Amino acid sequence: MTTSRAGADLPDLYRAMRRIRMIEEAVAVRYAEQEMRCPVHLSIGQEAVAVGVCAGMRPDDQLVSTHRCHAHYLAKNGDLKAMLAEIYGKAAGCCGGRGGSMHLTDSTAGVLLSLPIVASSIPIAVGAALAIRQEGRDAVAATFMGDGSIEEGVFHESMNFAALMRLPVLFILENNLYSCYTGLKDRQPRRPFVDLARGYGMPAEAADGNDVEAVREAARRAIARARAGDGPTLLVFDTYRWREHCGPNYDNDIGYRTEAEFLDWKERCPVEQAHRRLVAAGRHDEAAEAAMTAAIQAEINEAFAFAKTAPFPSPETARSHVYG
Amino acid sequence: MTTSRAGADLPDLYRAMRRIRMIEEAVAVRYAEQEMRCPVHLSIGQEAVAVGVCAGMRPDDQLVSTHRCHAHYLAKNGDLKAMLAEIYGKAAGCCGGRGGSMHLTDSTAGVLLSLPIVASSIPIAVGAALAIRQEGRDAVAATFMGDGSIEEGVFHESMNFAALMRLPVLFILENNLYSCYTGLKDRQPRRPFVDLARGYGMPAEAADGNDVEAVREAARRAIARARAGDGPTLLVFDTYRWREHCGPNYDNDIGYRTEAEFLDWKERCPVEQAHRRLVAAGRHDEAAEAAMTAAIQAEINEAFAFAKTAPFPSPETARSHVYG
Amino acid sequence: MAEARILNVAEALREATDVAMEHDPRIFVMGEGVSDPKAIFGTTAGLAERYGAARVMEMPIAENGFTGVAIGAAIMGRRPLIVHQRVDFALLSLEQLFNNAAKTCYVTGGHHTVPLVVRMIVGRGWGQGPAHSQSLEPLFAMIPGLKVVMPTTAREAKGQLIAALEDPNPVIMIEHRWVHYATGHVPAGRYTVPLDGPRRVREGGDVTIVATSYMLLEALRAAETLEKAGISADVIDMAVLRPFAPEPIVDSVRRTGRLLFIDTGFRQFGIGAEVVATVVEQAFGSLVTPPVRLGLPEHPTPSSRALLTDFYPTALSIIDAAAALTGIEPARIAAPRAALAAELAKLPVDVPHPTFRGPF
Amino acid sequence: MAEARILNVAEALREATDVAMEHDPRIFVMGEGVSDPKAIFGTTAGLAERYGAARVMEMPIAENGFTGVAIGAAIMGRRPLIVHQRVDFALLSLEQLFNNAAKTCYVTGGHHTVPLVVRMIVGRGWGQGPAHSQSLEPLFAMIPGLKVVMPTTAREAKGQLIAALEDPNPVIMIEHRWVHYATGHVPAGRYTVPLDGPRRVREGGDVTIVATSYMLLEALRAAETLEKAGISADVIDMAVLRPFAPEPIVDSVRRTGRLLFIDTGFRQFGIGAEVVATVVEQAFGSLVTPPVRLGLPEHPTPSSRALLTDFYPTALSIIDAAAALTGIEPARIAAPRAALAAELAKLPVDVPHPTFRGPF
Ligand SMILES: Cc1ncc(C[n+]2csc(CCOP(=O)(O)OP(=O)(O)O)c2C)c(N)n1
Ligand SMILES: Cc1ncc(C[n+]2csc(CCOP(=O)(O)OP(=O)(O)O)c2C)c(N)n1
Ligand SMILES: [Mg+2]
Ligand SMILES: [Mg+2]
Repeated sequence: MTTSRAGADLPDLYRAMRRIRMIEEAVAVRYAEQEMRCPVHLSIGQEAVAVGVCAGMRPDDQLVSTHRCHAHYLAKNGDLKAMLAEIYGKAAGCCGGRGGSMHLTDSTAGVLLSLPIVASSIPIAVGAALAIRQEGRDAVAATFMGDGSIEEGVFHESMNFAALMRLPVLFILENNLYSCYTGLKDRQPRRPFVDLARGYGMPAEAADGNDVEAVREAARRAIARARAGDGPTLLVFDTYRWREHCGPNYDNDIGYRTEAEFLDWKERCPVEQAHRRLVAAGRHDEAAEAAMTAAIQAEINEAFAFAKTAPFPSPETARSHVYG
Repeated sequence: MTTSRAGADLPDLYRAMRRIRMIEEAVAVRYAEQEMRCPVHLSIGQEAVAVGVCAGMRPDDQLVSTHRCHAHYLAKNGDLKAMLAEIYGKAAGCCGGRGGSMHLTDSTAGVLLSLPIVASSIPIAVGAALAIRQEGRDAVAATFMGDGSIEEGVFHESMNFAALMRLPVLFILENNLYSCYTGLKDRQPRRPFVDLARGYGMPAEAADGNDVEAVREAARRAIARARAGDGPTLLVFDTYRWREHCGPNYDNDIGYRTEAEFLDWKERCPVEQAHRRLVAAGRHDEAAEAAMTAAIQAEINEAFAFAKTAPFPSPETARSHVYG
Repeated sequence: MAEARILNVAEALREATDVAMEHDPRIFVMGEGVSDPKAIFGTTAGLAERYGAARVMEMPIAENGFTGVAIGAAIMGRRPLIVHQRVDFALLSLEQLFNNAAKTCYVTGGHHTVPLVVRMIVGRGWGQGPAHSQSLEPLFAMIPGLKVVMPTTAREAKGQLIAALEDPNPVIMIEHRWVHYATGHVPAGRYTVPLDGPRRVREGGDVTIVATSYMLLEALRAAETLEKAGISADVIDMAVLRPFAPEPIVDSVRRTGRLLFIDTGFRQFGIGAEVVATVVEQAFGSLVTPPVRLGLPEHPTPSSRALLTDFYPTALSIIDAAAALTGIEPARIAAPRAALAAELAKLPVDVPHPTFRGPF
Repeated sequence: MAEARILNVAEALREATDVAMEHDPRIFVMGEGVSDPKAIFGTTAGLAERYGAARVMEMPIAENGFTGVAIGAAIMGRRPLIVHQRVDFALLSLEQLFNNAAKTCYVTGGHHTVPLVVRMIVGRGWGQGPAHSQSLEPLFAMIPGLKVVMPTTAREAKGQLIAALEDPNPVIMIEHRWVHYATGHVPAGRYTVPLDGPRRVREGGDVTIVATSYMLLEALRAAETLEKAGISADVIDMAVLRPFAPEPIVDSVRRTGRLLFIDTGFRQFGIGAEVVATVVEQAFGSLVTPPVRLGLPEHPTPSSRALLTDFYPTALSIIDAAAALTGIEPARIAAPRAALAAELAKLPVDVPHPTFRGPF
């Protein structure tokens, strides 16, 4: 089995992040057309966590995500057309229009499920890891978790279970400081997140969630442990959501966080950081950037054209597939 | 406000433990009469945790317990007659016969509730602490938790909440190594229990759960912190259940634990340890023991006589009090 | 008479909470987002500013845990009000609600009570999909010890919430998100609407139409059109599901001989099942035709609006069912029905109000 | 013909699991106590020894978490069987069951399935009280995407569990603890009883009696006594609550004109409500008298046996209801009823079997 991007070098990671950024921005712009009639939780600002983790994952590794799943799905090579068609409510969507943006799934890419109930996805990933163990394979399962989701009891139950059984799971805490409009200090006591793992005797590692290479390295170590049968790891990455919790807009004006905080994090943009690093190393230039973004833009335009013109599912089909 | 047994000296603690032991053994013996027709989860072997913790608690401090609540209820001065009458299903029971042995409650004594669903009681104690805070009192709330109950997600949610709000709660982990017939190693990874508190930045302390003075001292420190507004503590006490999980018998023969393990723990009997210590210190002798146990036995006999002759609730009352 | 104070249901619920909190310092609000800028669709707006963080408490995402905390505090004599943005999230807290909230008064023979109110909102529309739009009221309605209320109009919503906050028992208030937009006259200050059962909202003699929550608004629209065809409907707001007091419904059916029930949730195993079964038990002889139920079909709520065309009952499907029940000739209803259909066709199917711009 | 193999339901369930596990290596068992010496009332006895700890997995007390784990594994193609010692414990896992188990097949348009079986046991007796004796089947019956089965007899229990373990959908099996004691002939080896609806277990023409789970055993006892008074009952085992297939019941009522439903759980908002409402919709003209429901009254289960005298329906209350329904003179039923009452009076009310010595 070959790894999809295990050797993923910075140019690949940068391209993957830029692509996600451009897709998400296109969603944001076109949302105003009122044709994507479902909630969207954009990942803009958080691309490095998704891309860095997925760099070491293979298609047969399973990813389980949350309501904020776009970047995870795309980083794991989920099909773009199927994602956009899903958001547009079309039959060609990855759920045939049944799930909307919070249920992205792509079996070929190893995106097992995304689930909109906070933390509900965490034990699903542990179950995927159990299945992998039962099948005797060396694949891993990964669950992306917001800083809010670790407040749910099922996070704790899942950590305990995975540690007890030494299952091949990555618990990826993607800390963007907020649960909707509520900051961490109103929801959790102060302590290092990695200390959460101690209650389960589980290894943990924290890294800069806006530095895609740092993320990749931490994830690579965790993945190696998991594949070797050494059990789960908690990975902690701090990052920042640029736009509103749900929807296409900026919302720093509504008062739950400061513009200064936002600008501070924007300064540390994961995509621009990688870009600067590549340019500084002489591995990228304006021409390459132009060619790359043009190619991505063409892909995006084609995917939107596909999603917008694709047919809706027919109403009679609404009753099918309740049972398998 | 005076403290009930804050200055409780070893003779008091010993007497309290001996009394609980004798009551529980009387329940075990009389269970065969088939008149106590409800499940009983005896505390024999675990008396030191209950007595040591409650030594520092006042009547206005609130205790919330589990299915294994007899010792906690009695240590907190819950009414013996009302407890036995409840187990016999009588109208004079602390719940009028509605709850049985897993629902012991005594408002006067500050036994807020006991609840038979594992871990369900934990947030109730946190809520009691919140109420205390809102009322501006310096009382505390304590929740006794089996080693199984910390596997439930609601334990984690309660720890997070109490730590966040710095509420006056004692989380008392009474580790008797088993959840029913399943040992710890089949349910939790190996790590010190006190590490569970680190995920919440909460202080924790472990002490010998069969040494009533060690328990008292650890609890006293935690209670002082809570009363002073310094928030919750996790207390960890290892101890051992002598008899079967539910019911009056010994069950080392059924194969889930060894007779050797049992004998090892029996050797460290909390009641006998305290007894030996008192005798060694010249503070107790055979005569005193005889007088004490005779008095306790008289109390027990009277309570059983009361419970057995007390009237049953009348069937028509079964429909009352669904609403308050 | 005072000038009409027109509020929508969301504003009425906010006002109810404010009035009750001012009156009773034991009341406090707990929930995810209760003090954030969105303030649970505005229903808790301004309360944190007015009463402070100690009485309007932002919560971690831990529904089971903080429900237990609320119950513990309630048993101690405090009066918590929990708010969930969706019914779906309350699923995590059912053990606490069904066991500790619902049974503590009973188990302790009335010694303890649990004065807790839990508001939860039924989502609908804008593609929010299967796990954010469940109307699960039968779960709660079947549990003795709980009271369950579904407000519909602004005046009642305010009075019901104040009544709930003054009640010594756990009260589950299930609000349909689209009901939040319904406006009406709301008296100022404190008043209560008792939590004692269904109530008639429109009088008629030909057919009894009973509905829960948002479906009442559809039913009322249907009743107007039916009136134009000469069918007069007795319309009853189910209002309080538990304790279930069937008398107003049974009395109505004794007069009309016909019953149509519209559920906000599933038709099968829904609230309508109990209502029909009870009416049949108590007024069998009065029924001239079998009762009919409408409600959601037997599948989860898909996200795409294209799949929702026939999902929710509407004024039109209610009209059709009532027409069939009363046996009038289709010709008689055709014109007013067509007029309503034309009006409705102009509205998008997936938003509560023409001004809505999504997402929820 | 082979000699009758007489097993009780607990043994039949154990055998079903064994047969299915031997046949399909993807099946594994998860639960608190599945491999301990008590082995869930014997229903998993010997399986850990035979299949090892990797296929009979002891669980931490974390119902929500391990249910999610099971669902994740099931989506990946494994076949988990979860066992809860009480229905009450499953309350903690409803978010996983209602959202992820029930909806994943639908949401993914059939791409994923969730072949999961969850067994849960209804407690009764020996004073176990309000939180260990809930019969909450309507919670599950109302959720599309789940299948819900309540076994009653040994032969069917085995075949239903094997069918459940071979089904690609999540199946909730709700077992009444007292049903575990019921014995009957059980064929050896693999066979299935389809999960497709109610089934008639006794033929008669005067009244249709439908019951769930343990109440079917009471109903059968009642039917015998009724027979002695010349009333012949068509007795139907509700068996499968979802998908709800009312045809056998409706057909029966078309013949008898009378329906008596007995719920193991609450009467109000119980399974009987849907059955009565459906029968009224589909066979109104055949009903000669309003259907009657029996079930638990509107309060939690108290612990003391003294408070349980009138709590559970019994063969006697079923006889009385059937007699009233069919309008026979009390005198006609008096003698056989008295004989049965005398027999029952000898048995304790709080244990399933005279040999039972408590606690559960
Ligand atoms: C059980 C549950 N409670 C509440 C919600 C509503 N909700 C949706 S997203 C969200 C915040 C999640 O925060 P976090 O986990 O940090 O993820 P982020 O949105 O920051 O990516 C909440 C509370 C939900 N979906 N599920
Ligand atoms: C939620 C839930 N799951 C399962 C049970 C069944 N049960 C009752 S006691 C018990 C073991 C509890 O173990 P522990 O917490 O260590 O307490 P101990 O019995 O050892 O005192 C279990 C699993 C329950 N009552 N509640
Ligand atoms: Mg976040
Ligand atoms: Mg234990």
